[in-house]
Amino acid sequence: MQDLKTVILHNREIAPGYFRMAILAPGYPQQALPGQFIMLRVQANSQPLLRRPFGIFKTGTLPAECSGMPEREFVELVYKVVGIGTQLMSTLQRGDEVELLGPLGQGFTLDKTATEHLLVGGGIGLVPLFMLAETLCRRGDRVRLLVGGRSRDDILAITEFERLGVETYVATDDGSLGEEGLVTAVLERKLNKYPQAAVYACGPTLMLNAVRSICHRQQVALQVSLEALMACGVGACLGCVVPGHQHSEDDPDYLCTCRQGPVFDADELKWPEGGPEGGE
Amino acid sequence: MQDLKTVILHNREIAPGYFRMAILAPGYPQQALPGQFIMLRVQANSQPLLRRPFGIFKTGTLPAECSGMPEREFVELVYKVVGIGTQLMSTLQRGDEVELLGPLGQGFTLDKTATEHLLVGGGIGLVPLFMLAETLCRRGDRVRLLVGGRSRDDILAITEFERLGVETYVATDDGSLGEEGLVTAVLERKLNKYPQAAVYACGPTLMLNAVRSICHRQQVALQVSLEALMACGVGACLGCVVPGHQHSEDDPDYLCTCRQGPVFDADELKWPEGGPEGGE
Amino acid sequence: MSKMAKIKKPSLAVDLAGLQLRNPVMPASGTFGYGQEFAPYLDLEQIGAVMTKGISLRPKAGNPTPRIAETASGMLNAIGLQNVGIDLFIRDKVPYLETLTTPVIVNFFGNSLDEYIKVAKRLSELPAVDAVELNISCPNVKQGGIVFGTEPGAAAEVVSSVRRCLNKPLIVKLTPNVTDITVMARAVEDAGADVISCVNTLTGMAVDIHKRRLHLANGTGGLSGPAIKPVALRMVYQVVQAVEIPVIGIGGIMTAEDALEFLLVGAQAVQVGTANLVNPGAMADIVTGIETFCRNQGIEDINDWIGSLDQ
Amino acid sequence: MSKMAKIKKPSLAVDLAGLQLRNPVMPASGTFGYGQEFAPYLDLEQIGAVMTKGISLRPKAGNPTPRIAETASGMLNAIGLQNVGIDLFIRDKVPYLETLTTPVIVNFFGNSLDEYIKVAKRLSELPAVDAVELNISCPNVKQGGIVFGTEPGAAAEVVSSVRRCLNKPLIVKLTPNVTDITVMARAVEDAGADVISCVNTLTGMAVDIHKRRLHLANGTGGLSGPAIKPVALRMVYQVVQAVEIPVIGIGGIMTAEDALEFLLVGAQAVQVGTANLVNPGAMADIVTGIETFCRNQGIEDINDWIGSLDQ
Ligand SMILES: Cc1cc2nc3c(=O)[nH]c(=O)nc-3n(C[C@H](O)[C@H](O)[C@H](O)COP(=O)(O)OP(=O)(O)OC[C@H]3O[C@@H](n4cnc5c(N)ncnc54)[C@H](O)[C@@H]3O)c2cc1C
Ligand SMILES: Cc1cc2nc3c(=O)[nH]c(=O)nc-3n(C[C@H](O)[C@H](O)[C@H](O)COP(=O)(O)OP(=O)(O)OC[C@H]3O[C@@H](n4cnc5c(N)ncnc54)[C@H](O)[C@@H]3O)c2cc1C
Ligand SMILES: Cc1cc2nc3c(=O)[nH]c(=O)nc-3n(C[C@H](O)[C@H](O)[C@H](O)COP(=O)(O)O)c2cc1C
Ligand SMILES: Cc1cc2nc3c(=O)[nH]c(=O)nc-3n(C[C@H](O)[C@H](O)[C@H](O)COP(=O)(O)O)c2cc1C
Ligand code: FES
Ligand code: FES
Repeated sequence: MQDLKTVILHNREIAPGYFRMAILAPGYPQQALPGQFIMLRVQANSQPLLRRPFGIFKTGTLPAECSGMPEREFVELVYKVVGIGTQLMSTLQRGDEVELLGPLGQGFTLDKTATEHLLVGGGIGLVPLFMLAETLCRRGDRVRLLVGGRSRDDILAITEFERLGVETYVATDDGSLGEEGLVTAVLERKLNKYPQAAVYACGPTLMLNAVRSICHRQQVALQVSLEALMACGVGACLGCVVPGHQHSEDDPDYLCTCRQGPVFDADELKWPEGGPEGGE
Repeated sequence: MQDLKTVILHNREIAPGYFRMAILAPGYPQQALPGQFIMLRVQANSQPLLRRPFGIFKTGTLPAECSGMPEREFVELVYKVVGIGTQLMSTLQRGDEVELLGPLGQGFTLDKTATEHLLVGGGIGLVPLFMLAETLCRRGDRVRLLVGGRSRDDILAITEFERLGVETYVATDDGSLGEEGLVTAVLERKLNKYPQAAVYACGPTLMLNAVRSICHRQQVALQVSLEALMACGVGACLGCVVPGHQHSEDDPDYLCTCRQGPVFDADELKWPEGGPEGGE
Repeated sequence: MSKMAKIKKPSLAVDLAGLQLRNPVMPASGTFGYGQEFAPYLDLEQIGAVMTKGISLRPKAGNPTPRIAETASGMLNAIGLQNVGIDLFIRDKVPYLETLTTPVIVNFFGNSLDEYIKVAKRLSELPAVDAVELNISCPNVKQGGIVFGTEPGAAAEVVSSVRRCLNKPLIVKLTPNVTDITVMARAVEDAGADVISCVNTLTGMAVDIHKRRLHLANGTGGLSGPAIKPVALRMVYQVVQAVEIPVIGIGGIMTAEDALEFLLVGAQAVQVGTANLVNPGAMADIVTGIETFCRNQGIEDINDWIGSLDQ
Repeated sequence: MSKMAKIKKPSLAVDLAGLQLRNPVMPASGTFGYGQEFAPYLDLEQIGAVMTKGISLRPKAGNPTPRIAETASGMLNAIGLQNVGIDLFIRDKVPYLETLTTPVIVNFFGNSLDEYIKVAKRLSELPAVDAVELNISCPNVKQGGIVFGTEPGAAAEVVSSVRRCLNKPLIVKLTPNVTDITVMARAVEDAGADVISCVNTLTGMAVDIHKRRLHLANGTGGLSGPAIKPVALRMVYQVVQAVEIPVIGIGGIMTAEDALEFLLVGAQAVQVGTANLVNPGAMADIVTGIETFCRNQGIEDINDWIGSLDQ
């Protein structure tokens, strides 16, 4: 966990509105765990004021011969332009300076018993699943990626998962890629086939809520990676809390998404009608 | 007078801390008068909030053959990096978007009687004098440029004046270019030689004050171009006022630097001990 | 929402205490000169109303310079209510304002109750003036209203005095520099205000560590711009709940989105201040932006949006 | 200024009502956890003091989410004073704080006079606690102090009650949401405060036009960050003139320059809030920056800078 003043190695649009950014990040390949995130500051002045949280997509090392420079460790992000911060990020270029705080938070716990793993990603929620897939594949487990999105442009980086040996299943709302419909329908089918699988999910609240219902019904282990509005990312501001499973008006039990999450066992959380509160 | 959303043609450092920026500006060559200025907005968000005023250094037209594109009219600025706005400007590149309000204000009045003209510039105060020199030279008058600065790095664009046929005299505080000392010493000598000359000055308050004393004593016509903190540049906020010659506590008489200036006849202004108030 | 609704040109007209505005966007006093200054940049027939800078009985020189300082996402001004005074205003500025079909609102202030009343009477006589805005809140000048604007009793007195001698809609502009703005709002409503506009600037200060002195010659100044929007929104929301009369929202409005936020919490119209200084065409962009938003959202009439916050 | 002066290491030590601080930079409550959270980013032995988040008698869950919203050069928070309560604080947090040589200040609040007193008594017993900061100003929770903080009589009562049962320096933290902060400052000084810290957050609001609702679940929140610096500077300046006791400046301090501005207008020390959230190492940068400034300006002792505004 460190705060680096560092530079961008590359930053390019990979699909309309989606970018991929690599940042020089010594130490990340050794330190970063699947499911962890970073807080990025892209401007020196006060507008926008706060850093923005992003999941770690992957880490790696550029070999020396690639660039005529010494070996360089990097962290890679995949992000969607949604507001002022990400808009500003999309204008940055190789060599531009950024401040990188991380790796932060608790990542995925590798399920010790299951050998079948279903990774469920909705849109940009696919980001933290890549390192998880890498790690699971490395220990020889079977990994399936179930990914949903509005249309083909929202389905990212599939081939990279496939290169790991992950079987991928795609569902889009408009049927422009994979099957037409919700990724949760795919999940139900797969769980019927692999009832002992462990499930890991990241995506919009509505999707997580549906995934949780399915897993609860089927009594399979589920870990979810949540998003929340964050100011600090280090547990100081208490802005990012989410109600724990025992939470009630009278006996509140809040967990910090940034410090105790962003990945939680589904059972740690309160699951009201609309999904875990506070997850935006 | 227009508000253009336009682009930068080039922006480069011409001396340590000094930049020169050309901006695509249809209409400027026809409209801009010597001594006028523009208000530039370099960022879309609110930090920095206000536009920044800059004198028009020159205007011109890039011929079609230069670029394989149609003729392009431009305005050129020369600026010194002093704070957040100019710092941000220095990072901009060809093609970056800016908003350009202008040409604004009252420029120099070409003295009808004098045929000898002494242009006195202190540091970046040289900027509005170039178009004045151009115009005076074009009508065949004798133009001399007296320019002062801290050291050689603060003396800009001299050769361009010389190409117009302007005789230039340089004084630096440290003697690293031209003679050692103040430009006002040069002015005194020149005025002794050309007692009928008209004087035009732009520079720091202390310099203007000294120039004014000399001209007053010698009874020669003086126009000064002032700087002031400006919010709007169009006479709306009344932030940029400077006391007129009749100004007193009881009978205040304020002039707008942006609308009634930035160029004033010295006699229009109040000249207290420390120079015209409000000029920063 | 039907496709029809998306296609139709939405109606932006609002009623402000009987004053019909073609749209809810007008300038904030002191950032728009006397109107004419902006004619090169903006079609004055495109905005909801024209608002003049604050007028007083006698000409006023304002404060010494420096009068402005930039701050994070905001600016401080200590102009000190410089203006030409009511006589020169009538002679030099009103003739132009008479040529406009857009409603003209004149902002004014006094150094005493008597001055307020005298200016109000003069304004009553002018057919070109469609409404007046009473500034009881300027934080720059000691006699410029701070006393009236922070004390409910004094505010009520000046409002009722002016109300009695005025034959036009009376807008009263509140200062945010108070503990509880709803107390002030109710006081001026009870005293006869037809409309409340809020907020004026927050009192602030800037310091120059290199010169070891305060930036503004006046010491303090009024903070405006995006920095104050959260405070302004909160106060407008509170005032809307507290009174029956219409409220005009002011504070940090730079874009159509900002304006829509104030309307959503219940403002009947908005004033645009600092944005005019940054971008003299700002109000035209804001009007267009509101129209586009309404069209995209299927809002046929802006009055359906005003105060429609989901609570 | 001699060359000698430029070379010597300047002294940054300040005295705060008997408390010796190695430099005038400390965190603002609620932005620094209980201290330990920041140990990976910052040497806690490098700052002037450690300040905890606000502690109450019983654990407090705070508000529902969303609790934060970003605004122009600022942020709104409606955390709602979530904290572990005095018992768990003593059990879980104090042992770490005991290991520090840096003075420890505990911020606390109550829902009633009685609660304030009970917490103060418990804090009196803790040797690890070098001073306390009384929050009478949190704008988020109805019973969290807004009543005490905006009414001089109520403020004086809670301050004098706490003063009586406390054996350590008492810092009283003021809210900026008042008409005249000097009235509050004098009231708490007279009631026995040893130090005044100001300001807490300005009450604000953010609106989401796409969801047609307020951003924060709580409705309103506290505005902090660079946006409020001009208001904070003005109030600190006013309070410094109004009272004899030392004043701690708070509000929008992000850099050494910002801190130097507050010190210049007379603050004896500063608190850094939102900046810690943006940059967990912010205070270390600020301390270094102050030192560099002093060295470059030939200021041998920071006390020569404090309050040295050229007026
Ligand atoms: C642990 C974590 C990991 C994340 N990983 C990724 C990722 O890998 N790729 C990616 O594209 N995005 C990711 N996000 C979301 C990302 O942080 C937001 O999209 C980003 O902060 C928006 O910044 P902005 O300035 O562009 O938007 P803003 O202008 O701040 O807001 C635009 C919209 O985005 C919403 N938003 C703002 N901040 C957040 C936030 N922290 N979380 C959720 N919604 C927000 C706002 O409510 C608003 O509706 C992650 C968030 C968290 C908490
Ligand atoms: C009519 C006019 C013409 C000008 N022409 C030129 C020019 O051709 N080239 C050039 O380099 N500069 C010129 N200036 C000055 C230029 O506007 C300022 O240097 C610039 O606005 C500083 O912006 P900043 O954000 O970098 O500095 P800031 O961070 O805003 O301030 C840094 C320092 O500059 C001072 N400053 C800020 N704004 C102004 C201002 N408007 N006038 C004077 N001082 C200011 C501040 O007081 C502060 O000390 C001109 C100013 C005026 C009024
Ligand atoms: C330069 C300037 C001058 C102002 N003069 C006046 C004035 O004369 N009368 C008045 O009621 N308000 C005056 N104001 C306050 C504005 O009308 C408005 O209330 C305030 O700026 C907040 O809005 P904004 O954030 O959109 O600027 C002035 C504001 C500025 C920036
Ligand atoms: C997330 C957050 C939580 C806060 N919690 C407290 C608190 O518990 N007690 C308190 O007195 N002030 C609290 N504050 C106010 C700060 O201590 C400080 O007064 C304010 O943020 C202004 O300073 P800044 O602009 O440097 O942030 C909190 C501020 C923030 C941003
Ligand atoms: S983001 Fe600050 S505590 Fe989690
Ligand atoms: S800068 Fe606004 S009036 Fe001159």
